[in-house]
Amino acid sequence: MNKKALLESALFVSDKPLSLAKLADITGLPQDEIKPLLEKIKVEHEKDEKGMDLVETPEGYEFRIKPQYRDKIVKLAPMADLSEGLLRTLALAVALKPPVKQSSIVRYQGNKAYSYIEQLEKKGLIKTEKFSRTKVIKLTEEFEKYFGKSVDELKRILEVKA
Amino acid sequence: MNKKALLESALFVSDKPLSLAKLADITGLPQDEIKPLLEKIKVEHEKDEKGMDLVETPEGYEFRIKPQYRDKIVKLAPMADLSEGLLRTLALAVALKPPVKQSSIVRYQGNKAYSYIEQLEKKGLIKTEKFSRTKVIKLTEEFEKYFGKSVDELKRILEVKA
Amino acid sequence: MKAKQVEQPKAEEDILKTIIEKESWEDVIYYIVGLEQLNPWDVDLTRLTESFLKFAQSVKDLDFRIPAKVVFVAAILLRLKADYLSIFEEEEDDEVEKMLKEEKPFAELGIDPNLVQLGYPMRRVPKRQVTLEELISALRSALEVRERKEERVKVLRGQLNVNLPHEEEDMTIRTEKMLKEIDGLMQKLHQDKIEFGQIVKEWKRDKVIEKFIPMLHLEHDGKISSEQEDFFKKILISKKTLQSKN
Repeated sequence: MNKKALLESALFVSDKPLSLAKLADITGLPQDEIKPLLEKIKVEHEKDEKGMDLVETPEGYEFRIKPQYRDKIVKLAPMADLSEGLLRTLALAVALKPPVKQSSIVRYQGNKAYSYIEQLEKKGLIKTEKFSRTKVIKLTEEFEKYFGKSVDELKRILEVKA
Repeated sequence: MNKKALLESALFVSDKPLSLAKLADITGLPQDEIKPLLEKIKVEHEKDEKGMDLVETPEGYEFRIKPQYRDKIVKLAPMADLSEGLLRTLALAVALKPPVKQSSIVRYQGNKAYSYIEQLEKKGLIKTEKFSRTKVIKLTEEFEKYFGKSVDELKRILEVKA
Repeated sequence: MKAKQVEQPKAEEDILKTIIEKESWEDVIYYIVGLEQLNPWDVDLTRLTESFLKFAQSVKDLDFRIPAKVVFVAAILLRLKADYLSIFEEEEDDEVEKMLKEEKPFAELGIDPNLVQLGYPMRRVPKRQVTLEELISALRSALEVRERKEERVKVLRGQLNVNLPHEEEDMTIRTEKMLKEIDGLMQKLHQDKIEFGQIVKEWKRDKVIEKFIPMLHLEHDGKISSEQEDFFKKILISKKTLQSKN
């Protein structure tokens, strides 16, 4: 049994990100043995000829389709990893030009926005900071990696298209 | 855009095998260009350190977990927690042609069936509706997705043959 | 359905082979029915199961969809048998009664419970990441929702014929403004308590509301405290403490 292959198969089959602890639980390997193997898988997938990336998010590790291929394969997989509500929050955060006050997003989305913001923060796509009485939302590097574009580029695209 | 990577991302994201024709349709590449690329992906995945195999089935190509890793990662599969009792209830619901009266299933499974039906409903595989004094069980879209067959298809087969 | 007994040695093995070879299990049922001398009723489910288990043990690489197909085939055959049973329901009432009390009606009907246990298909639920196009369309929807909301407010305002002041202005801004006004007035009057009426420009419903709501917010935020001796009496506002605010 090849340990790296075992990790890869677990990441392939799971529909959720897998934490180090979970991976250790499934594979029976110690976490400090898993980490370098994941690093190896990650580096291998960075090659141009690979279609997925191994990404580490606050929720754990997961394979993600590289951004440049998503448009083409969209029809094959109806399940997206972000719900419409979460996506709207994200889009608003970009469009309103980050850093954005939490209250500005709530103005558009209503009270549901609080929970969306929390979820997005858990996923590592945004981070929030407290400024006196209000929370300010910033986009993360993870966000840029997710869309394969810088926040500035995205802003420009949203301005033109929306 | 790397053609091999595009194929790989399509195969990764699809929950069904993909035929050459389908792959050609998605990628816009001619089939005779796709074939050698698939062959390359296949050979690469045969290495011990890879967790999946690229398999050609009559329906098309798909990534599959290598057999030696399946036992370990079975826990990650959705619905892996379906017990034997639950599966029997499901099988009965299919066999007795949905919509099925709850009482018909109880006839076969005894009183445990009530709890099974409740659990299956919670998992979204069936739904129940009240009709006067009895509950009627229907199969859901989730069921269809899980078993890859539409309820209508199932019914048609049962009608023709029964 | 006629229950014609035809000797069909190894029929179950043939069926199993078909299950494995044919991609869809419907084909298997068609195949069974199509077997010239084989009535589906005659398929021995126990034997089919045994063949399957034997097969499962012998192969190294088991396609997870095969057990799923076996369950369906068995379920359909069970359905056929159940129909057959119901034809004789009246005569076999005792039989059915007995069956109801049985722990394992499946076994009673000739289905090995192990078959069912084998039957869970392990399917991935692959999730993909969203595309830029989806992000853009989400923004459009968010903006549309906002526009519709504004439209509704406009209509409502028209209906109520009340000119709700500064509805769109951020409450944060309104409370900050109000706090400044309170501070200013206190300094001007050299008082540490002022009357609510003193900061309302004009004693009209909308003007009162314009100040009353931010006052409640300030009170809730602990910036001020307000007191009123009795209903409809004067409301007195004081700064809560000499806070280290700002």
